[in-house]
Amino acid sequence: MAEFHPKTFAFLCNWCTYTGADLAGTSRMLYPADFRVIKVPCTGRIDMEFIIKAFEQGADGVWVSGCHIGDCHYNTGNYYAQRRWTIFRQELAFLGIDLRRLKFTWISAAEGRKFADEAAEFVNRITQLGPYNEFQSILPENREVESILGGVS
Amino acid sequence: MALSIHSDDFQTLLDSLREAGYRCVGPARDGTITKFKPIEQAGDLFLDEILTTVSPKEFFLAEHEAILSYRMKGKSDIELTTPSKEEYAPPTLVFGCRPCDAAGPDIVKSVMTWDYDDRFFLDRADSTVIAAIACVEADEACFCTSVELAPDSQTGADILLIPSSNSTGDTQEYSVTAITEKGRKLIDSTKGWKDGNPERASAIDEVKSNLKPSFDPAKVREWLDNGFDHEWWNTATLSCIGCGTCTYTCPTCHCFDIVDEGGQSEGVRVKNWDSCMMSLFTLHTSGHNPRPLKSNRFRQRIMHKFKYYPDLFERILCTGCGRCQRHCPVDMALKGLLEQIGRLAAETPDQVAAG
Amino acid sequence: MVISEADTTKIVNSLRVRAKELLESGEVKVIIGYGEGYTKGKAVPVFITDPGKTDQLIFDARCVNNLSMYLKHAEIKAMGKVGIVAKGCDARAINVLILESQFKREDIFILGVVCEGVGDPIEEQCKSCVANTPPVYDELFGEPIENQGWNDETFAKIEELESMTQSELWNFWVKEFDRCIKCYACREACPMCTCTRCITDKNQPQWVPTSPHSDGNYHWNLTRAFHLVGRCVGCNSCERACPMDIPLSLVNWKLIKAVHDEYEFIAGMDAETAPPLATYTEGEETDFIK
Amino acid sequence: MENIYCPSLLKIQDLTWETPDTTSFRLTFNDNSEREEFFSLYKVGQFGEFSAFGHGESTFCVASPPTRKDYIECTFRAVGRNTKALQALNEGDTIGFRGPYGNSFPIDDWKGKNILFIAGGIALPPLRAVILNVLDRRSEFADVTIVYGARTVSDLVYKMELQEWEARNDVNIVTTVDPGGETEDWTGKIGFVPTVLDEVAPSNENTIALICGPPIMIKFTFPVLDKLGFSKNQIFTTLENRMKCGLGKCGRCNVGGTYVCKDGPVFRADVLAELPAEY
Repeated sequence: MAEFHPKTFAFLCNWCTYTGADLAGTSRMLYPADFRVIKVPCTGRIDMEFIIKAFEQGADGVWVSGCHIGDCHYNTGNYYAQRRWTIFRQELAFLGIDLRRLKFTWISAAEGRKFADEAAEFVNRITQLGPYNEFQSILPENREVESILGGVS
Repeated sequence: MALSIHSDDFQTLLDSLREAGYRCVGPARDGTITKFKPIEQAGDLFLDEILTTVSPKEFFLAEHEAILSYRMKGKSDIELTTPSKEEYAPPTLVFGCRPCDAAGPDIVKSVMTWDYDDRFFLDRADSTVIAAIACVEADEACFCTSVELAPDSQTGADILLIPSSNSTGDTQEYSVTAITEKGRKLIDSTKGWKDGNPERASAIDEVKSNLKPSFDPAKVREWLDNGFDHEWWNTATLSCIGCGTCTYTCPTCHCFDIVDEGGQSEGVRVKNWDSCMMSLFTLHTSGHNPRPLKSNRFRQRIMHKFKYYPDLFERILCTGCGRCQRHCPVDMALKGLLEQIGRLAAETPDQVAAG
Repeated sequence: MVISEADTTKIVNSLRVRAKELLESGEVKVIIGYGEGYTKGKAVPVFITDPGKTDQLIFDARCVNNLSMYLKHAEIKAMGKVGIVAKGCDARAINVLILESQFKREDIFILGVVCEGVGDPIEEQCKSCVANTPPVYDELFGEPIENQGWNDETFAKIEELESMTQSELWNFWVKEFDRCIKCYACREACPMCTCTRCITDKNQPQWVPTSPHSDGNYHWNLTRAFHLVGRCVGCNSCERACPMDIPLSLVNWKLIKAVHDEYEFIAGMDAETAPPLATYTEGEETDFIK
Repeated sequence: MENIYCPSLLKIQDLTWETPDTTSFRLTFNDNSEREEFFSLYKVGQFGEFSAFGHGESTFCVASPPTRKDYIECTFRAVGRNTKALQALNEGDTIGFRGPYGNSFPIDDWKGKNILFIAGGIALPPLRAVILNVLDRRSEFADVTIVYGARTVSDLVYKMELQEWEARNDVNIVTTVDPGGETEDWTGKIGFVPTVLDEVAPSNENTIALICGPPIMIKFTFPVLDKLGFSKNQIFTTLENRMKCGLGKCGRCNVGGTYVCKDGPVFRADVLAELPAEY
């Protein structure tokens, strides 16, 4: 059987984690690359719809990461994000979503090492969990879901 | 030859239906509601309610169905596939609906064959047999007798079961009438039916005589002819909250939406139920809305049912089932509103005559 | 303290008198209250503009609807200043709507009524009422009574669900949501659903699939509840309106409790305190963000 | 049984940017028998449902006349999800098309008459099919006058054809832009369509007027036509309402009891005046 490579999305804030990922890259750190990065201006911009849409597109896991509290480029964006995710996670759990498939981190632009480590942890975790069959079982058959990467306006 | 069936023989009927290649759908519990679901065991049939929460409309006009699928290899090479009749219209017996529900598809058929034939509706109608059970009970939302139907009307049914006076506790005997050739064929190819002509339950006639017509659809239509701009619409519809419950639970509401679901390489075009009660229904892309207010939309619903449709097809687009009232979050009773229109029509005879 | 029948009659009588005065003086153009329904035993929203017709007003346990949802309707706004009969939950909803600038406090006259709970038998959420006496009113009808406060019973079903495994919960909700027919009665009945264009009606991109299939239903119900975080007053209007009897209140109350546990916030108690997802305090920590 | 919702496949043979957000397609049928069937039915003024698969369908009038049987053309502004998706396509790509639907302009009844076209902005395409049809059968009609205006010069569609028409001596064409919308080299008129129409003052004698434009233009043009002595039964227009099926089934385009998809989209003004204002 072919090795399972999970389909995952990483929503990374432009100012910290994305730059942290750059640092990990330029420092030649090795980490598994089984995730599609979507750069967002701020974690505060991440609507809960993004996460559901990711699962709707067959994602096996979603990772959200931004600036450490207090370091937000826009001063307060991640404070709002933190509150939103606090409640949203509880709703997801209550509605039967597997929270192990959702990962939240704060990674600064200087934390290339942390980025590589967390990426490895994330990919390994999702690989071990396998495909998210439970969620995918409610998706309509024979249709590819509208791409999240195009058409956003 | 007179026919009958006993509820003790429903299982025999169900088993023989399966053998004859039919699926049977009948009223069953789903959580706290009742709806038409595939029935394997006679015990799952739930025939005690006056009316199920939703009508069996979905077996004619699917709540959600693919009408087309596409596959694209690049942007120029596209393959379109229409679902096959076998997929979406398996031979089906709709068992145990009320005469008002049986009439629904029969009425809707007029628009579905209007110049263009909607194969999804017609194929289903073709492969579906309706066995209705006459009503021994009615509630205050019922008004079939006001719209040219009755608790024991045969309109739209292929087979009519009339409860007999011969019932003990949970069991019930019915006299059976095959109304159409299709119904006759189903009876001939399945088991559980018996000879006999049990006496009709008197409750049916009691219901019938108690359920006096409460408005005259002809008078209503006359008033609607000139009543488009009447201020009554504004006041009467203030309490409407603008949801689509009335239309979605209605056995004759047939308006639909067409949307594409899919991506760059494959997907489907689907037909979903839609509702004239929602503002998005008529909203232009420019932002202009021909029916911006809920009074406009409510008027459209009543006009469509009691004027436009009768004008086009000589059929009232309503079976008097009363679901729109039972499920309305604010008790907007269609029956009551039509009674009001009936009174308005009586108040303004001159105006109507003058046109 | 229980409101006696005599007191109820007194409340209704004084409501009628006051409503009449308000209309006669022209202070309000319309009174939104409850009247007898077409269906026997049901109370329905009534809209009274004629001072001679305020005798239509009733108030008792049948008056279940949250009338504040009408305040967002264009037809009502066009009528001028509105007098509205408001139970505690209606008044809380009004507070949220004012806080969110849907209308101004001075645009409405609130005829607050003391309410012991609605429905027969009494609806579950009423057993946990935090506003038996409305938190905002221009005039109060009935003697203020002590608020019930949260009752363990209201949360019993939620706790029962929370004791289930993740997969059991998933199966439970998928099955419940599968009945959804996308009639959006939940949305329209909700005083808090104020968007002029709902996210499910936006198609560039199509965030919420409009089809009533498992995915579309799950997504819609998840989104609906989340958009009410810190705003839902728990009036049960959505669940009551649902023709398919989906237990929407379970999700709402789960989130009401979550918001309270995390931020000690209850929606609609005043029209000033920002809802928790629209604000933050420094120094907050979470254990799930590493 | 045929699937009435299943479109024909058409290839984009030619793509023209009319304005920064408006595009014209020239489309050819992949299947010749479908082309033949289309042209056996098609009359000028009818519409169709155009789709980018995965995005939906949009209703546009066919902008080419039945006298040109190798292709059909359409012109649309990218506003919604489907029109944006259509506009993102290129020459050689394939789209879906259902039609022709609805009624048509009774141009055979207009032989020997003067024809006056009045259009505003993106509303020229529905009339363009008639203009081309009339020009293709030029000898059958008397004077042809076109009054066409847009907000700005760049909002004018069919710029090449406007020049062609201007060059003809058997067409009287007046183009105008709203005040402020002109460019330095603009040689047409400056002013709103109703005002310009008043200046041009075409005769009502033996004339049929076709008018299509934004509601505000229509509203102010009718009094001018009235002043010029046009009666309502000399004036035709074409309506658009939101549609899904185009076939009289989905239940949303009706204006009163009149279905735009079947009884329309073409309406004579006196008939339109009888309809409730639901469009």
